[in-house]
Amino acid sequence: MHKTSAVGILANPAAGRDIRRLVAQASVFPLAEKCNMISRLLSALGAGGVDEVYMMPDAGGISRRLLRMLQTPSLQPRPPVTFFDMPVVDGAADTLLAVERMVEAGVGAIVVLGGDGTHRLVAQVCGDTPLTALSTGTNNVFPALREATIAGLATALVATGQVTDDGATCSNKALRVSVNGTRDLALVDICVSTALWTGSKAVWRVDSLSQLFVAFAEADAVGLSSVAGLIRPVSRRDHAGVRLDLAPPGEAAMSVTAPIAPGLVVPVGVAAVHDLLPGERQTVCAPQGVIALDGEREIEFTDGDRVAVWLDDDGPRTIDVERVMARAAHSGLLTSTDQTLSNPLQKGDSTDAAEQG
Amino acid sequence: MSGALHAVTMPKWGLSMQEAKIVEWKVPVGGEALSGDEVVDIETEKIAAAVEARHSGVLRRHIAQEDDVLPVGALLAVIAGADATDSEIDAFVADFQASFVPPDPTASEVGVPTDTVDLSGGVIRYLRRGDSGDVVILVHGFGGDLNNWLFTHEPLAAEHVVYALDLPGHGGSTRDVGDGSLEDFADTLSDFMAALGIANAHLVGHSMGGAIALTFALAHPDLTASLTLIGSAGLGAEIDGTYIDGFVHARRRRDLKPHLEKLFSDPSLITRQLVEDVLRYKRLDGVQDALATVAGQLFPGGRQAAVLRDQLDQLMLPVQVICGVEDRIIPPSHALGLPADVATHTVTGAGHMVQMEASAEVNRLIRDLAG
Amino acid sequence: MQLNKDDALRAYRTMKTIRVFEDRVHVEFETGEVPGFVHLYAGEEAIATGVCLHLDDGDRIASTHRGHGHCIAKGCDVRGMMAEIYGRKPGLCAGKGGSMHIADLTKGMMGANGIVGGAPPLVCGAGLAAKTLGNGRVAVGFVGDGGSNQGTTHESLNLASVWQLPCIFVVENNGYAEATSVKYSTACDDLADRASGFNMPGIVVDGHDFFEVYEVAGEAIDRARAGGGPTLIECKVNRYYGHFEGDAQTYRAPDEVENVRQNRDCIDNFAARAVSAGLVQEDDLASIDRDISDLIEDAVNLAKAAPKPEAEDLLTDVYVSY
Amino acid sequence: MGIKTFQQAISEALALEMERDERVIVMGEDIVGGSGADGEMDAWGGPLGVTKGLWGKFGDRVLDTPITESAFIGAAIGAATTGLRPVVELMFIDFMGVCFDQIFNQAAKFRYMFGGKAETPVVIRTMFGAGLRAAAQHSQCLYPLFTHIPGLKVVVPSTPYDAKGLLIEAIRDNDPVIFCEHKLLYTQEGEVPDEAYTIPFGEAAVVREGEDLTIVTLGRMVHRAVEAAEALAGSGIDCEIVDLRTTSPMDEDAILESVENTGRLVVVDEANPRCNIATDISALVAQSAFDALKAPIRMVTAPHSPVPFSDALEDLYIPTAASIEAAARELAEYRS
Repeated sequence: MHKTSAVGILANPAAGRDIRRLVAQASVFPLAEKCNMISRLLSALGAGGVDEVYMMPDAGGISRRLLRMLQTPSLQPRPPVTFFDMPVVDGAADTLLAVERMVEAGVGAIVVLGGDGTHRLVAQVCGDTPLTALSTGTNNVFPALREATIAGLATALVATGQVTDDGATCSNKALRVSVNGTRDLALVDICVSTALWTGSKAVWRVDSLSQLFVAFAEADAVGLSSVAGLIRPVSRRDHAGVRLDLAPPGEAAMSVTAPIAPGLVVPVGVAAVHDLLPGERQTVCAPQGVIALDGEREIEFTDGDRVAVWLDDDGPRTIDVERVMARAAHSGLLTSTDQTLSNPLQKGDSTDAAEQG
Repeated sequence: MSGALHAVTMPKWGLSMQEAKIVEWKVPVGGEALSGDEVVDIETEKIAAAVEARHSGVLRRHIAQEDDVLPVGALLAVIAGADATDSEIDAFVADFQASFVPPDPTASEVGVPTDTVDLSGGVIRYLRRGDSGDVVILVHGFGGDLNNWLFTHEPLAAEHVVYALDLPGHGGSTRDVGDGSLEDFADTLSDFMAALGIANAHLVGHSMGGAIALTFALAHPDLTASLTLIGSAGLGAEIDGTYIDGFVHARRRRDLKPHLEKLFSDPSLITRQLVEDVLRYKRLDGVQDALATVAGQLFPGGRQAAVLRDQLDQLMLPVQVICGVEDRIIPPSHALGLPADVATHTVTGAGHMVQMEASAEVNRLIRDLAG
Repeated sequence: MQLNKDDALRAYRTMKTIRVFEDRVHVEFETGEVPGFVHLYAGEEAIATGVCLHLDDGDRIASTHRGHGHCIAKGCDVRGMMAEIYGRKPGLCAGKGGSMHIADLTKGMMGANGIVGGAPPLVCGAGLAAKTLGNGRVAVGFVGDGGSNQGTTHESLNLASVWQLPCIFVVENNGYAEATSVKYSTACDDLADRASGFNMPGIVVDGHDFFEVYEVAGEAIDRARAGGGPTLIECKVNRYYGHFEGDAQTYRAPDEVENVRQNRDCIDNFAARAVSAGLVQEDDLASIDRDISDLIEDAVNLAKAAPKPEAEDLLTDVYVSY
Repeated sequence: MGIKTFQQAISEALALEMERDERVIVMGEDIVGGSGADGEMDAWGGPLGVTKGLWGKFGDRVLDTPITESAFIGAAIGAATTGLRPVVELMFIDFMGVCFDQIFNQAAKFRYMFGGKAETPVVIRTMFGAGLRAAAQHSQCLYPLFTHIPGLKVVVPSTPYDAKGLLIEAIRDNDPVIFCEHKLLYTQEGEVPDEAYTIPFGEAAVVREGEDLTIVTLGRMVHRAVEAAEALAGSGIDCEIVDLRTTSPMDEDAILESVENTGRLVVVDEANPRCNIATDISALVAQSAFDALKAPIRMVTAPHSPVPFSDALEDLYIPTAASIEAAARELAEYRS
């Protein structure tokens, strides 16, 4: 075991309160629940042998709440939590800076609590540090909706080096975008719209969409990638992605009824479907518009701006919680035995006992 | 007449009167009283007026004393022949008092009930008194109602069938006054008579009611037995426009009272309750509009629109005109210079509301004409 | 929800008018000529503008003590407002209301309000009137982060939801209730989260971003007009001046305001993006700037020259009739 | 016309006005009763049944509210400035404590603050007064507090006839009106026309004329004053009773006129004695009719205490005919 094993926890206080609540009854994920998740996570990290946790200070109230919570005694020992001493601007810059600090601190893994947008930010700066991607809300594709306790255990097992084999983490694709040389990325999809303004960020009107690039597309996903997922599914592990040329439903050859946001299932016109191979630079057809990264309008571009999109296979590494836990079971990582007592696994004739042997 | 003993009792004036105060005896004990003479002044919460003798004789005894407050029907005095003995009178009084039951003040609508009839123009409220004799119809003036005749109902009912109605826009009748013209009101009158099966009537009209009665008589001479016009409109152009205007628009006691005081020669007759009663009527929805419509039609710009005096000579029926010398609403001079066969009576000590201020005289004149 | 050029210019004109108006009041206040309490809206212009651009005179808004921006955005006469702030007879409220009570019901402006949390119940009423009369109108209530803690606000959110009123509650969270931070005075983290307890959508928007406010407000207003019920919109924003004029603001971090002014100013941000998108030209904006400069100069001069109310005005307007 | 109760008179006024004007709505706590529940609608019609039946006739224009007085009184006020003419019920006047801001800072001030450009035609109906053993928070006479506020009109009717006429007047009035109904008057009977009618504000009723002494009073105390006056008449003391009907505006002329005639004044007010209507009228008369006074002014009011619960105490708290009579006798016998 490492002398010290540290984990970073990055929780975005601002996720999940956008216009989708208004137009599509999107779920509400209160901050208090995020803090409860972190508390459960801390218990599991402690149980898994992590002895230091780094976190981002925030203006939204997570750090304030946690500090209060950490002062109250807990049945389950929790590792000490350090909040970075850093300026808080209550924006994306906070996340970027905090993740950089975590990497500098040599954390063995970073647990990210947030939506696709938060993960996107983390991915820009996390380098090789593996992420445990936890969704806070129902509107996400990249992170999973998963119990924080289990995620914490798996993270601890990886961060402490108890599980090291390659299957424990996996690599992801990423979509890159460059506007006049300024780069950004998306983990699931990039969509080009002819709307002029980023406005309320979320993409929830499809009339103006012209192109959709997806790194992966699952048939049971929610979000823009579902449009591809329903006609040309590609997995996270597949080499390529997909590019769709979109048009208003009446003007396109094909129309897909797609769940583009929770509670919002609408027809989307598809004019053409193409493979998207890593490294192939794609041009954007619209002369002027907005680029949405993982479903959020982020970049306004106009005539004369140089815009390019491409697929990359060097996205962030993520911890495969299921595999790590299976490995833990297989190797008895969370098991200890008392030789003075008879081993319960050796009494019966179950297959578990046979495997354990 | 000797030997006959007659009770002078507390009259019932109007729908709500329950009692009155004895103010002053006009005929002393031993004094002679003729039928129709004022015997005693009394004061109700609404108005002060005199009780008339219904029989002629000697006023033998005052039963009520000044300042007494007595219920309707109570014995006030005894009129008898000079030859009746004191013991006869004692027995008469004892007998009366033994059988007298004062009215129950808690019963609603105590006293004379009114009735309603549904005409094509709407519901009309009216009062009917008396069982036999010619029909007399009493038509009140602008802003008035059948209670303007409260001193007339009973005295006439002895020998006539008396109707007093509320004109449209007034009292308990419909608020729909049509265009508010004399012709409309006259039509209501003929509808009223038809609905109640009255073939022929002596019409008595006060003020605007006089002009209505006159308009009716000109249109329906066959239905009209005689015409008594009291403080009547329709006989000249002048009228106190400030009164009409003030009456229509006043909402408060303080604003209304000065106008009502113009109606009487003696302004002290306007009690707080009388003002309140007029206000209660005027407060009802639709009344102010109805009055404004009528006023606009009949008295535009403070003048009477219809002057019918030249048509009086067309009437081949008995007509009399009564006016108060101190009438401040319609000049008493309108009663002058009428055709010779129109009897004109000017009453001193009376203002516009002659039938209230000089009820005994007015009642006598009506009886005289109606026979 | 696309903006056309006219709308974009209108938005700019409104925001800039508010800014120049407030900056000028700030200057004039320091001369001692502006009486009473004055609370300036500078920095928050995108909110009033982004919301009110969706409304016309028949729609109602009710405001806060920091109400100048809402008044201007809702179409109140700027000269009348300035005269009112100076306490002059030609003022929008005849000099009887002052900065905290500017109203113009003919413009659907139900009044700035000196009581924190004053607007929400009134807005429920305007919403109830619209619903009862079936005229398709909406009502927008502005409250601050301080006002959002008032019982009136909570009761009104509940009532609006129970009655499904066409109401929008806009919380202008500028971080401070007077001199107390929202972090201290508010038990929840995002004020918008409270909406879920009242069964209505609660959205957080960047109150510096006109486009975001405009879009979210537009959706909420359309939804309310269509009978979809109320919405709570929390706009996170910064005020450029103190709670009131004369507030030394020592409770704020030294560079707090300057950072926002430099990097997140709603008007600069709007102008840059609108020009970059080719929707408006620099010249258009410069011309509007000149108009506004003249307008505010004129408003101040008129206000200063205007007569004060007279003794006989003291007792008028207490009642319609008495 | 017919004999009706105070309660029927109010109900009739509401129904007539709702019929006449679609902008009139009625709202309040349980004024329908049963909203959202599984049983019958219109289960209550208000705690005493005053508004029962309106919902059946007018549907959505009769609204039950949550028990959130700030919101719904404020909403009524907001609606009044934006096109409706709401009649909103504040169940007990004591509850003004949780919504007073809406009434005195908002409704009462709009017209003045906004330079005469606002109209707030709202009527707040509210139940007041002791005598129901309802104790300290459901029995007060708080109309003096409203009377104190410029911009509000305050009505305190004493008879069914007045209740109907004054309520219709209140609904048609373009200013905010606080309409205070004494809870022990609801069963009071009197003649009330079937039609709509209005009684102007600021016009006191002289319910009894008299020469010797003026009793100025209002609400339920009018009836106690009449009782006292009848007893006094037996001793040759002739009382004039002035029923204020409205405390704002107040008919000062009627008070002064009467006192100038009688020279003696008893003011009867069920409210607590400090800064109430009795003190107000006493000040008025002392200031404007001092020379007419033949004796000091006497105030008969509740004591300076909360309303007690026990009947033994509450009966002592409320001014009685006997206490009015005693005050009047004292004045009648006064020799300077």
